[in-house]
Amino acid sequence: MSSLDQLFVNLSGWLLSFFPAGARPWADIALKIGVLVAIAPAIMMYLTWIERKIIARMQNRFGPDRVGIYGLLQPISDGLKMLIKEDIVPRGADRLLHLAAPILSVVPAILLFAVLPFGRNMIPADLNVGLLYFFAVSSIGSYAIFMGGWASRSKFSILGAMRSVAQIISYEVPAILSVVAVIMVAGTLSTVGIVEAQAERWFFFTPWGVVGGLIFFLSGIAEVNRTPFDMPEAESELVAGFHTEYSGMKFALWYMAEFLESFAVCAFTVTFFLGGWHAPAVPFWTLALLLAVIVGAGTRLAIPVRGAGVLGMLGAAALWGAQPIPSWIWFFAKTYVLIFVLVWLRGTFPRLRIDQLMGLAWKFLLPLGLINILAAGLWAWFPFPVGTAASALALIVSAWLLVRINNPAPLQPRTYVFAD
Amino acid sequence: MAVIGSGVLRGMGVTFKTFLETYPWGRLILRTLRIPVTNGLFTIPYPETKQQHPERFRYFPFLVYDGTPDNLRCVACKICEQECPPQCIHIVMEKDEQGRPVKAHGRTLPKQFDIDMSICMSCRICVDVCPFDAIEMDNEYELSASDRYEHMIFDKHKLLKSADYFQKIKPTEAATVDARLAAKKPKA
Amino acid sequence: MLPSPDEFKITLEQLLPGVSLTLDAGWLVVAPNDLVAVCRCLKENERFSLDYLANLTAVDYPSEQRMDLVYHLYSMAKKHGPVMLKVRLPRAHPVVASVTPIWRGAEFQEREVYDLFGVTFEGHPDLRRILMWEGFEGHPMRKDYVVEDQDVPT
Amino acid sequence: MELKTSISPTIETQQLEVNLGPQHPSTHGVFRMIATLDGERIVKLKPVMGYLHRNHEQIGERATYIASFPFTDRLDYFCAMSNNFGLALAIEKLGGIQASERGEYLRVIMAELTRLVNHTAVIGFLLNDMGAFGTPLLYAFREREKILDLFEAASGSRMMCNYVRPGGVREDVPEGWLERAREIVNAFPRFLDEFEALLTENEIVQQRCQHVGVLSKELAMNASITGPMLRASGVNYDIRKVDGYSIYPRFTFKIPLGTVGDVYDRYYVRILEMRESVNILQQALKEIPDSSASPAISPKGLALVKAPRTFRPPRGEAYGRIEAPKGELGFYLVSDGSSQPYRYHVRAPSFINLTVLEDMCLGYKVADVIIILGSIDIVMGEVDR
Repeated sequence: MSSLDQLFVNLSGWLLSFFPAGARPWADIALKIGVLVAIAPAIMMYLTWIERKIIARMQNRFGPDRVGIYGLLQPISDGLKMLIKEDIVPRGADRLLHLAAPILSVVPAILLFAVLPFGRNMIPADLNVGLLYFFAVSSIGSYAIFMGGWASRSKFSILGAMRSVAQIISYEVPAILSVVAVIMVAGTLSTVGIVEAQAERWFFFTPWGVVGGLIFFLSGIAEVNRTPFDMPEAESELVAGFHTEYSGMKFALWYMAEFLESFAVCAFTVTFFLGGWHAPAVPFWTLALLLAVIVGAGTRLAIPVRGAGVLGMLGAAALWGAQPIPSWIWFFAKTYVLIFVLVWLRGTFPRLRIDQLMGLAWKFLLPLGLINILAAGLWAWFPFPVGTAASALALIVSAWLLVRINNPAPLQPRTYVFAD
Repeated sequence: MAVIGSGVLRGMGVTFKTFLETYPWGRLILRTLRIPVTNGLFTIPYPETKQQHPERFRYFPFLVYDGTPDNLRCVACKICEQECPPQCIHIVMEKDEQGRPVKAHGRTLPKQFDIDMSICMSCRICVDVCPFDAIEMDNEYELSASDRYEHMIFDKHKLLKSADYFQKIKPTEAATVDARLAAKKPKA
Repeated sequence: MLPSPDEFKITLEQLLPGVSLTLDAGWLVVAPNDLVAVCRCLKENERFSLDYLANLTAVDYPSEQRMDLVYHLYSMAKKHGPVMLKVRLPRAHPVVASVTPIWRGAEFQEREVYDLFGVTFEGHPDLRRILMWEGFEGHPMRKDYVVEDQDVPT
Repeated sequence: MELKTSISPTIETQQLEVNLGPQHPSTHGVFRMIATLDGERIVKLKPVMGYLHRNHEQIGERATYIASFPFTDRLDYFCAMSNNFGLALAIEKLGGIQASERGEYLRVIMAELTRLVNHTAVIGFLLNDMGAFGTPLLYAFREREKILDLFEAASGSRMMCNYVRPGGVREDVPEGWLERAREIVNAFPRFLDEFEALLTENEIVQQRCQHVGVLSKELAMNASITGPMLRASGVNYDIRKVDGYSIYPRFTFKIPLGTVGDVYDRYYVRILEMRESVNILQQALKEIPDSSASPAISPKGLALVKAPRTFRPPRGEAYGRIEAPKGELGFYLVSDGSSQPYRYHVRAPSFINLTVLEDMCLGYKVADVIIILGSIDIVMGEVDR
C-alpha cells in the first residue's frame, strides 16, 4: 500500500521506536489517547464553525467572517468566551450533580472514537466487539442529560430532561435493529471487520442497506437531540431544555458533547453503511475523466473556463491513477458529507412534537427495522437477482403499509373557499 | 396524495438552492441547470460598507442657518415646542435686561434651543409645523453616547448646521424649501 | 339592510314590554338594568341578528357626574352596519350587568373598562384588572386621575 | 391555587404550574401565560398582560389629533402604515374631510404593502416557534426588507412611518418609487411559491399544525375574533368588503376562507391573503392617477398638517375601523369641539383575539401552545396599548 495511505501508521511506528520495548504498548496507548483527546475538541470547534457557515449561507448571509479570514478563528474566540463567562449555579441546584453532568456527557462522546476505523489499520482500539462497545457507551449520554436536568432544579430543565430520556431510549431500539442486519451480513461485531466486508459492495447499495442506513442515521440524529428531533432543548418552548441553567465552560461541555456525538453518528453511519475508508467501487480517476468530458461539452461556459476545467480534470485523473487517494481522506470526506446533510436538516426543518417523535420511533422505525432484518436475510440467502428483488419488494410494501396503518395526521389536502 | 417524503425533500431543495445561490460557483451550476437565480447574499458587512439610505431618511432634527451660524432662521416662536408630541424641545428666547426680545438680522432668535435626543422619536412634526423652515431632519444615525443626560441633550450649537449641508443631504427637499423661501423673500 | 334607529326603538319596545329606550343622535340609550334584555333580544332576533360586539368602552364625564358605556354592535351573518348602544351610569358608583354571557368578546373589554375606569360588571366570569398589576389603586383613564410628576422638584 | 393530584391506581402524579413568559423566547413580546400542566398536557392557561401598557389612550386625549399619529406607529409596530390609515379614516369621519384621489390610492397601496410585511413576518415567527432554526424567518425578512425600503423611501422611516394623514398622505412619493414598487410586487408571487415549496407540503409542518388549536366558527363569531383567525374558521367577514371603506370597492379581489380553523388553516389563509394583496396592489399601481391630476393630500388635509391646532372638529363621535393585517382595528373618537379629542379609544384586534387563547389550548401539549399563540399573531404594543 502506498506510503501516503499508511502515513499515520508509519509515523506512530517511528515515534514508538524511541521507547524501550517494555514500555512500547503503554506508549502506544498513551499516544492514541493523546491524539484522540487532542482531535476531539478541534473537531468539535470546527464543526460549530462549519455549521454556522453553512446555515448562514442557506439564509442568504455570510456567517462568521470577522475573527480571522473566513471566520476561521471564530471557534477559538468562542472557546475563550466560554472560559471567561461566569459559571452560575442556581441556588437550589445540587452542586455536585450540576458539575458532574456535563463531564459525564462529554466522556462517552470521546470514548466513542476508540472503535472508529479512521483509515486502513488506523483504529485506536481494534475490539472484536466494537459495535457492542459503541451502543454501550452512547447510552450513557442519557444519564448525563437527566442528571443535568434534574440537578438544575428548574421546571423547564426537568421537562427537557424527561423528554430527552424518553427520546433517547426509544431511538436506541431502531438504531440497534438496523445495525443487526449489518452484523448478520458482515458476520462480525468488529468495526474493522464490517468495513472489510464492504470491500466490493458498500452495504448502502443494497435494498436493506438503504433502509437500514436511513433508520440508523435518523435514530442517530434523534439520540443526539438535533433538529428535527431536538425536543429536549427546544428553544421556543423550554428556553433551552436541560441545559437552561448552565453557563460558561459547563455549557461549552454540553455543546462539545452534542457536537462530538453528532460527528460520531455520521462517522459510524459511514463505517456501517457507506464503506468506511473504502474508495468507491468505481475507480476515482474514471470519475475525473467523466467530469473532464462534461466540462468540455459544457456549451454555456466560456471557452477558457472549459479549457482550464478539462486540463485540471485530466491532471487529477493522471495523479489519482498513479497514486490512489488515501483511505483516511475517503473516511473524512464521507463523514463531512454526512455532516453537511445533518446541518442541512437543521437549516430546513421545524421540530417534531414529542408524541409524534415517539410515534415515529415505536410505530414506524421499529417495525421497519425488524422487516429490514428479514430483507437482509432474503438478500443474503437468495442469489443476486432474486434476493435483491425480494428484499426490495418486502421493504417497499411494508413501508407503504406502515404509513397507511399509522396514518399520520390525516394528510388529505385542504380545500379553501374563495368568497367574494 | 404525494409520496410521504416529497414535501420534506422539496423543502430541502429550496434551502440547497439558496445555499448554492450565495456562491459564484453555485450560481454557475444553477445557471447551467437553468434554475432561475433569485437572490444571493443579502446582508452587508456594516462598518466596511454602509447601507445607502434614500433621501427622505430622517433621524434627528437640526437647526438651519444661512451662511454664518448666528444667522439662523429660527425666530423662537415655540410652535414646534408646542406641537412636538413627546414634548422634547425646550426654547428660551433671547431677551435683554428689560425683557424686550433682542433682534438679529431683523429677527428674534433663541438664546437656548435644546432637544432631548433620548426622547425625540424623529417623527418630523416639528418640520411640518415650522412656518420659517428653520428646522429640518438630519440623516446622521451614528450618534451613540455614553451618558444619557449630558450627551443626549443637544443644545443650540450642537444642532446648528448650514443650509448647504441641508442642500447636500436632501437636494429635492432643499429645492422646495428654497423655492418657498424665495417666494416669501420679496414680501418680507 | 340595517333598520333605522327609531325602527329599533319601536320593535324593541314591542318585544320587551317595560323597556324604555331613548334616541340621542343615532345612539340607542338604554337604562342600565334592562341592558341585558335588550342585548339578548338584539342578538337573537332574526331580523337584527347583531352577533358581533365590535367595541365596548367607557367615556367619563366628570362635569355631569356620569359615565357612559358605549357598545358598537355589528352583524357578521347579515353584514350590516353599526348599531350603537349607550348606557349612562352614575360616576360615583358605576355598576352594570355584564354582557359576556351574550357576547364572549366582551370579556377582555369589560375587564379593561373595569381596570381603567372602575365600572364593575356583575356576572362577569373573571373580573380582575387586566392591564394594571394587582396591587394598583385608582383608575388611570378617569379624567380626574392625576399622577404627580415625579421629577418635578417640589 | 391548589394543584389537583390525580391519583391513578398505581402512580400519584401532581400537576405542574409553569410560567411561560414574560421573559420567554417565543411569546412575541412581554406576554405571560400561567399554564397548569398535567405531564405535557395543558389543563389550565391564564394569560397575563399589561407589561407594555403605556396608556396610549390618555396620551391621545392630551395631544392634538395630528400629534397622536406618530404614537399609532407604536401600537402594532409591524403595521405602522395601516394604523395611521385607521386613525386618518376616523378623523376624516369626525371632521368631514374628503381625501384626494391620489392620496386614497397611495394609502391603499401602503396598507396592502403593510399586509404583505405583516403576514411574512407572522409566518416567519410561526415557523421559528415550531423550531425551524431561522431559515423561513430569514427568507420572510429578506422579502420584508425590500418593502420596508419602499416605506423608507416614501415616508423617511422603515417601521415608524407616520406617513398617512386625514385627507391623504403627508408627502407625495418620490419619482421612481412607483416603478420600484411595481417591480417588487410583481416579484413577490415567485417568493411566495418558493416559500410554499419550503413549508406548505412539508410533512413536519403538516404534522405539527394540522388539527392543533382548532377554533370553531360559532366560538370565533361569538368571541368577536376578527382577521385571518376568523376567516380561517370559515366565517366570511372582511371589513374591506363589508364596509367598503376608502376605494376598496374599485378593486376586484377574493377573500380566502379556511375550513377546519386550526393552526394550519390560519397559516395558509395568510399565504392566500398575501396573494390577494399582490392582486390588489397590481391593480392599484396600474390605476393610480398622476400627481398632476390630483394632489397627494387634499387642501383641507394639508392645512391640518401645517397647523394642527386649527383643526377643531364639531362636537360628536365617530368610530372608524379598517381591516388591519391582524383584524379589525377601530378608532373611537369623541370630540368636544376643542383641538384635542375628549375620548380616544383604540379597538385593538390582537387584544380581543386573545380571548379564546385558553379555549384553543386546553388539552394540547406545551409545544402546541407556543405555535397556537404564534398563529394568533399578537403584538404586545397593540394588546397593552
